[in-house]
Amino acid sequence: MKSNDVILQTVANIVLFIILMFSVFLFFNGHHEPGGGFIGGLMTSSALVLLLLAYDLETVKRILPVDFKLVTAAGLLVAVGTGMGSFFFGAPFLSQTYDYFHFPVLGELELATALIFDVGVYLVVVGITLTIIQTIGEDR
Amino acid sequence: MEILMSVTAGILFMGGTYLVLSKNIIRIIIGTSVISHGAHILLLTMAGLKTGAPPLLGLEASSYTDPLPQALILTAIVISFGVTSFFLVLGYRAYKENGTDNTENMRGTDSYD
Amino acid sequence: MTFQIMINLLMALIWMFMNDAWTFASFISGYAIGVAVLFFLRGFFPQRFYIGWIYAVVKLVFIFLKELILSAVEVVGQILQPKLNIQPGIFAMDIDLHRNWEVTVLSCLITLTPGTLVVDVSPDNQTLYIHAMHLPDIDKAKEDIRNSFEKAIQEVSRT
Amino acid sequence: MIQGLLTVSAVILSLSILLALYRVAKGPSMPDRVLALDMIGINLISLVAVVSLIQETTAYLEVFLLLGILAFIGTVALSKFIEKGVVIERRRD
Amino acid sequence: MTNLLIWPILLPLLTGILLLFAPKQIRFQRVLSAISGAGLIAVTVFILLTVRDGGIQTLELGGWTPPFGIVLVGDMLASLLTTTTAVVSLPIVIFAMSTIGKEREQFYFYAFYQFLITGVMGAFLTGDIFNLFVFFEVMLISSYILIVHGGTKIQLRESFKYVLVNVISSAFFVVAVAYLYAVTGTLNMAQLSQRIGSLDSDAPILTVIAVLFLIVFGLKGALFPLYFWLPASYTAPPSAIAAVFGALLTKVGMYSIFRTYTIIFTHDTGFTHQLLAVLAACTMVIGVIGAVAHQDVKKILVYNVIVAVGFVLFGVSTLTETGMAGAVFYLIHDIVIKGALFLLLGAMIIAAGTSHLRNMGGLIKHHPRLGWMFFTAVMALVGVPPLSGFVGKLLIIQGGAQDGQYIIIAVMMAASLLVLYSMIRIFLYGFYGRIRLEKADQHGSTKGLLLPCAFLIAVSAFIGLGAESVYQMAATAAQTLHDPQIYIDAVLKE
Amino acid sequence: MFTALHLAIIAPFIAAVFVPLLYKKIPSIHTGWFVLFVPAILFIYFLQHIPTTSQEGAVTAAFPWVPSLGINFRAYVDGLGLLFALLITGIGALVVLYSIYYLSKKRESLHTFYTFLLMFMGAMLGVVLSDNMIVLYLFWEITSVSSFLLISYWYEREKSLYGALKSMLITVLGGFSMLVGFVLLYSITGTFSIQETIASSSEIVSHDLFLPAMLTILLGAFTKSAQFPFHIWLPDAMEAPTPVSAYLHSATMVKAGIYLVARLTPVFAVSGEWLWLVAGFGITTLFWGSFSAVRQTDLKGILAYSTVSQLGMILSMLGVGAAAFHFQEIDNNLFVGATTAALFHLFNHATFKGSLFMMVGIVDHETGTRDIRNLGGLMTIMPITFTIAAIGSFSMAGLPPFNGFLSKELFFTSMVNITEFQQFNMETFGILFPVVAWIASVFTFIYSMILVFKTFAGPLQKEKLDTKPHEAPFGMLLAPIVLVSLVIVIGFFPNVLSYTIIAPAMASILPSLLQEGQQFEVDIYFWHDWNTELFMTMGVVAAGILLYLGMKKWKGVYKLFPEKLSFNNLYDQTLNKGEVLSQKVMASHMNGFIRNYLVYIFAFVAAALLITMFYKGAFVIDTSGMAPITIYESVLVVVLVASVGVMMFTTSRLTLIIGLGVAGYTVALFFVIFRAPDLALTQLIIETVSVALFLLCFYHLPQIAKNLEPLRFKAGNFIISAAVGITVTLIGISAGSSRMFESISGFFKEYSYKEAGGRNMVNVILVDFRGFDTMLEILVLGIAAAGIFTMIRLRLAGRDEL
Amino acid sequence: MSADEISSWIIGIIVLTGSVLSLISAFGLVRLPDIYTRSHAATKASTLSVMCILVAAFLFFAVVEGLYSARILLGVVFVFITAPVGGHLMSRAAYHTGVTLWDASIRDQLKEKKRKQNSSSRF
Repeated sequence: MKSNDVILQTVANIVLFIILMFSVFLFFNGHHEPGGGFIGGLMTSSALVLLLLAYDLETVKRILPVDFKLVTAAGLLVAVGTGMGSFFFGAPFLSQTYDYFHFPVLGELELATALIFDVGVYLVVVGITLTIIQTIGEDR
Repeated sequence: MEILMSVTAGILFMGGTYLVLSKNIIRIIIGTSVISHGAHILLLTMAGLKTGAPPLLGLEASSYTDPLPQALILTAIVISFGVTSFFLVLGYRAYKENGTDNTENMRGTDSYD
Repeated sequence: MTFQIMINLLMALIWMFMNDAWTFASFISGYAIGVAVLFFLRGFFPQRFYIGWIYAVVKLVFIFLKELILSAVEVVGQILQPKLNIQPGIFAMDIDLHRNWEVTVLSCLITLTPGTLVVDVSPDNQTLYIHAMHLPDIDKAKEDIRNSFEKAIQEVSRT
Repeated sequence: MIQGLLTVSAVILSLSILLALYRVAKGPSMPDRVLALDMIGINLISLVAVVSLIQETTAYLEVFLLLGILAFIGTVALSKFIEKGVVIERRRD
Repeated sequence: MTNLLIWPILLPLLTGILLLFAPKQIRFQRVLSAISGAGLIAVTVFILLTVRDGGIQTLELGGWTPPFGIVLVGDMLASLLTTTTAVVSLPIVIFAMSTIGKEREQFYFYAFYQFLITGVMGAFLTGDIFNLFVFFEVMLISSYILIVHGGTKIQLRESFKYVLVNVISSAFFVVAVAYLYAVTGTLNMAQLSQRIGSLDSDAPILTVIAVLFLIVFGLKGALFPLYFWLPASYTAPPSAIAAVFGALLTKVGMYSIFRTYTIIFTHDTGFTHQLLAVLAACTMVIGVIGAVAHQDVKKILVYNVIVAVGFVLFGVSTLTETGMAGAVFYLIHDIVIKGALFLLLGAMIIAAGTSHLRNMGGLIKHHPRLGWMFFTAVMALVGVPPLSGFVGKLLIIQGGAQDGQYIIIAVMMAASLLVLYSMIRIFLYGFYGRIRLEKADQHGSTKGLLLPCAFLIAVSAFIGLGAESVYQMAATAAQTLHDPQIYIDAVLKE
Repeated sequence: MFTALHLAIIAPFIAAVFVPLLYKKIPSIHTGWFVLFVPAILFIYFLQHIPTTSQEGAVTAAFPWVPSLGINFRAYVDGLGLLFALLITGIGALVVLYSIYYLSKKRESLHTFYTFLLMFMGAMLGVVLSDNMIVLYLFWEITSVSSFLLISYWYEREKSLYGALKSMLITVLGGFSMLVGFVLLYSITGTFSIQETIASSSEIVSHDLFLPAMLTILLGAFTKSAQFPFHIWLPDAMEAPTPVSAYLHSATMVKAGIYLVARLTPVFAVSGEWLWLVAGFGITTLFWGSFSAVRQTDLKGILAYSTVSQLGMILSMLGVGAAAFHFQEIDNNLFVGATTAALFHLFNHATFKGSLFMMVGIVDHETGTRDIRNLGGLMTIMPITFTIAAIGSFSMAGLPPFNGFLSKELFFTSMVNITEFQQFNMETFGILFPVVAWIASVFTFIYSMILVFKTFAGPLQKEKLDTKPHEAPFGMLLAPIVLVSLVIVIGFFPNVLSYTIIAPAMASILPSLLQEGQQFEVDIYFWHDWNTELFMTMGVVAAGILLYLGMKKWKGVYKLFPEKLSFNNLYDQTLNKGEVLSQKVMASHMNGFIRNYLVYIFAFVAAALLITMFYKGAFVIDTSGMAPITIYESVLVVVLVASVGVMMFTTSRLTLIIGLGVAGYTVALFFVIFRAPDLALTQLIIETVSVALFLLCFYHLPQIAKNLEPLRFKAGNFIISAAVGITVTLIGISAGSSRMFESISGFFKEYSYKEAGGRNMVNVILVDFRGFDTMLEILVLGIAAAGIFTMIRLRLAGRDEL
Repeated sequence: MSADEISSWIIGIIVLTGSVLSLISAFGLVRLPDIYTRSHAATKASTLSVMCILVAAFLFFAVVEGLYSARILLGVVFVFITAPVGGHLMSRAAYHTGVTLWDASIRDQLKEKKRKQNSSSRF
């Protein structure tokens, strides 16, 4: 039976943004506070899962026309690529470095190559979660 | 506390094993999840419990808990998530294709002649 | 309304530029000045002044909180009664709200009110099916809903 | 002293989780269980909060919100499953 | 040069990732896989030579000194095995190109294959016990998928069991690591070796942990009472996949036992290694029993995989340098020859249209090259000199004799005889015997399938005839295993 | 150094490679003609070595193979080796010549035949000319393999395959055993070189491994040379083409065992066990072979058993000859004669048996049958063949003036002499040797007569023959004629051989008896007085003729040995029963039911660990340094346990998944309590996502069927799982109580921020210190996702997977 | 009594109140007769309880550590938004899958409506 999901959908719209912001926060916070690529990625996926729950596959695909398998692959490539970046400096694979940079407006910020690695992790996590869920969801 | 946690891990292993030994696909899959919970708890316990603050240097505590096992558990959790989800899908595909969720009917014949 | 907020933000930015101070504090002060300016010039805009809207929202939230506490107390009371003395049931209630968010907020409110819980919404968003903990004194609840909640929501959605 | 109060609270919260768990185990209907779960989720937030007060650490601040989010998603998923048998719909007609 | 050791892992990994991007471009998939396979051989051979000339190579990943970071250790054993893996993986992938089918190729087959190789390579190279677990998982998850790849009924049925057993064993792996960490407080193998070696007391709990590790790796390596999952799951997938499984997967388990039982758990060898020896003997016995019992060619071969596990682990259990060198040698040989045999059987099944011996016969008439290659491979498997199987077996026997394990030597020889019996039956009743199929009603063509097989057999012959150089390396490997201090010094650089 | 000698040994292999090529490129000429060159040239080559060896010298040349293991291809040509090498190449050449006429160019795939034959030839040369035991073993195995291939040459015949398998299994069994023996010897002496081993033979005797090494090596020799009870493969090997039988199964390969015994006599002969074993098995085989030969109806069968018997005879002589080692001088050393006899007969046997096989081949070829019941009266039709048969058979029977007579006499001499040996109980039981030898000789006489007279005398039974028999072509007769001429020539001039070949060979067998510059006295005389031996021979002839004539009356004796009790039957039954038994063993536990497998595995896990634990006394509890238990944690434990309990006993799948969720969340709470915020976060999300996944999949899965498992099943599961749980707990407690080292984690605390720039240590470990783990971990995830995608999308169901 | 002590007492009492509320609601969950009435208990009392405790936590960190954590407040808001939705979804699911009302219930207008639609459900 068709039921009216108006309440769910409305709330989901609001909550979605809270979750997404939270996930980005967790991601960037990861190096110093609990969080990081995994948790951030999983959180983002949860947000998208919520979207899927509140709406349906078609809608979500329309909103986000992304092949998540490619996201996964890209994430892997980013992670491995970060590792290989150290080749150019003659350092062992996966050597990370960090430094403090001064940015206008933003002020003193720490930038670490580990963050790029974490971006890879993030992408993979998002990619796989949604690949899995979409694939299963589409299976009839 | 370590002893209590060891017992808890043992109980998780027991429950997981019991589930895994049943004939039903779903119970088996869930059993493996329970077992991996047990393994994670055990790994945490083995590192020694409550020896300091959470491993965040920002807290500026005098002592911290051992961060290494936590990283290991994190890795293990994520891996077991991947494997479990794969296993789950495998389980249902096996059910669909073989038409049974009873492992006893999934023996497959082994002919010797 | 959005336009008003944008202008207000812009004014805060300008204030920061002028002060050459990129801090949260200067932003706040710039914003506050902007609010004041806008309040004086509110006649320029076709809609009502957005601070008023914010006030409505805040009021709604407070109603929310109040109802929540009351309802919790009531539920606790009912639970802790030695003998359950309730007569639950589901009743339908027509509403006068149309937009999705309005219906949602109302439903949430109702759910958090003493003794009521939205079970379903009709597909046309016109009727709420509400489960009541104690049906006999529901009329007062209905009145409450009509008078305070719907009104508060309409207040918010009024442009 | 506050430590004592907090510990008592933690115990109380744990007890309420146990009570909810009883409901989870007993049912009788699936929604009953899920409802109890939802409540466990909420109680978990409280419990984590109390624990972080006991430990006087800010390490778990993320956990509160996260638990809230997850409890919500979990509840939604479960209720959809119970109601429709499908968690994610393919296309809504 | 710093990063030399990462390449055997990185190359297949990168290839796999790139293959993920364009699953439908079969030509791209094939070409890239082949190039990467060839590159892998080059890299591993280079590492092998470097290790031979320059001693143990290490790579401290991320630049963190061991034991704090993860370290890759290319000692002789690891480099030998990586080289062999690379050498075997290329022909198998080429074999797969003409047998696996277009659909599978379009669904990431090559990518999964590359990831599997990544896992195997990493497991050989890593010097960190937890990293070993992670590599195991990489390898296992790829193997799960390869087993089920295609999703036929039997694949799904058997892979379910396979996955289940391995998931459980992975959980036990974590538990084992946990215990080990609790007792020793470290994960780095060299440091584990050092710490356990420095113990004055006999530390009974470590013995228990050692047994647990034996169980964990035994499950992966199909040791005696833990092999049940293997036969059915290795027969379920297509031949190319079965080949890579038969050639590599159990070997990783064996390798791990090798590693842990030589450089880590050396505190109570009287118990642990005797246990290993007994289990190895039982493994041989049960393997040949299975091989004799079956008439299905795949099953026969699969049980022979189990037998080989027994042989190698017996060599390890002797803890003599000779025995271990033999085990290393035999391990290498077995990787090559099992790969070859699985491929040959795959081609044979294609030619015969059945995998059951009762329905075969006289294949030699139209497939003489296939037949003789198979015969040669069987001879190599049995250990007929000068093919590759012989020297390893000889050394294992010698090691066993030095250790005084005469009964197990007898078991081993009996098992070898039955291996011969079981495999020669395939030759007699499949290739020889009444001709069932004339040229006209052949089921499939073996065109293009023989080249990879021939390559592997040539490798086997090379290992046998050039046994001196291989032995030298195996002996170096055994020396490192026999004296963990070499390993410790190389890794911890103290 | 790779020398001409090596080349000579390898030459057949090299030639073998080119045979298929020749066969393909030059189909008009019978491939055999090309092949013929190989043995012929080699024969001439080896003849050149006679001068060297007859001066007691030996030609050696070493070529390294695996020098670090002491495995070198050290070719060593001494008298013994040369004797065999000449046999191999000489008979080889004749056999190839014979085969050219025997095997049709049109019908047979000659390339495979000659490839195998050349392989065999090379291998055989390798066996007899290698000084290194391992290389010897190498060639030894190749002889087994090529024999297998030659027996199964007609691969469509069931019997060929049966015979091939049998010979392979038995000889390879022996080979393996021999290899073990070599290894044992090696562990005594530290060398694989036979000569070096011989040099250190005096130290070997007292070693513990001496006897095992001897036994295992003898097993190898006995199986190869078809000694009782391993002789059973030889009759079945007769399924091979006749040239093969003539070559491998009478003249050469079966003598590899003899060679080995002779070669190792200097090593082992000092021990009494050697004497008894070798002589005992030899004499038994002699009797049993000759006794069995009489009952055969197939000509080749007769020859097969006769070969068995003759091999036994040679072996017994070698065994007796070992007694010579107990006397330090050759003067008056009675037992040296036995060795002479052995070698002499070895050669003789090759000549007459080779010719007989070829004769049988001719008969078979021309009449289409080898069954003596169908044959007869060929004397007039095939006179040359008959002559060959007669000479060969009479020589075999030990009749003068053929060479067989001479060796038979020497044989009797040595058998009689052994009764005078005063050691190892020979004085008591030694009398058995001449007695058995005499009886066996009688049977030998009988079957020799059968061979000749049943085939060539009597009436011709045309109706039983498919073709009209006629004399064979000359080419086919050539080889046997050469052989029978040798039979006669050597019969008259035995000393042609004795000093050129036999004496040097004896020097190899009995080296310690010779002083510097000394030589063996190996004069063989036709006439040696009216002694015991001559009377024995006469007795043999008399008894033989009587028994041959009255055969019908006593043939019932054979019924006393029912087929069921034969070793043949034992072999068959072992294979069959073994197969059935192994199938039963497999079927008993490999039943495809995963639960059973898991029960075994878990039971083993629990048992192995618990037993180790208590056997080693590893259980310890040390509560010091442990965290105290607080009440809310206990409550959480209760929650966790409760959820596990619910999961264990519920039959609702949703309850199951909810239970899992509760357990997962509780675990997350533990992470909170035990100060692991990252873990808690991850565990929470993953648990939720997992639950969502489970729910997603449940759409596709049925409800759990109730009452599927009987109570007993459940109880069993419970016991096993409880055992596993207890094991995990106990080890956990012990491990937690025995922390022996400081954890390495101090480093991370110190350097996380300093070196890696992060304050969240766990995260820093994840992305930096152990970033590699993380990289792989996301790889696992990626693979899993791609796998799930593949599994759902790619369905080749219904396709027949091979 | 110092200000710190007083504030910590207050915080403690708020926490205790919250936990007691939660206990009561759990008790209600067990005691109340059907899913719908239980929903009342679950959604209301426990929402309040968690809000109490979170506010207490906010105060605690504000007082003790001087940390005004917006995340906690965000958590409060989040719970506040989602709790009623969860309750609603749950009871709806229950209703649509045919979980019956308590015997003592006196009216069911939705049922009348549903009968007209003549729907079917999976459970």
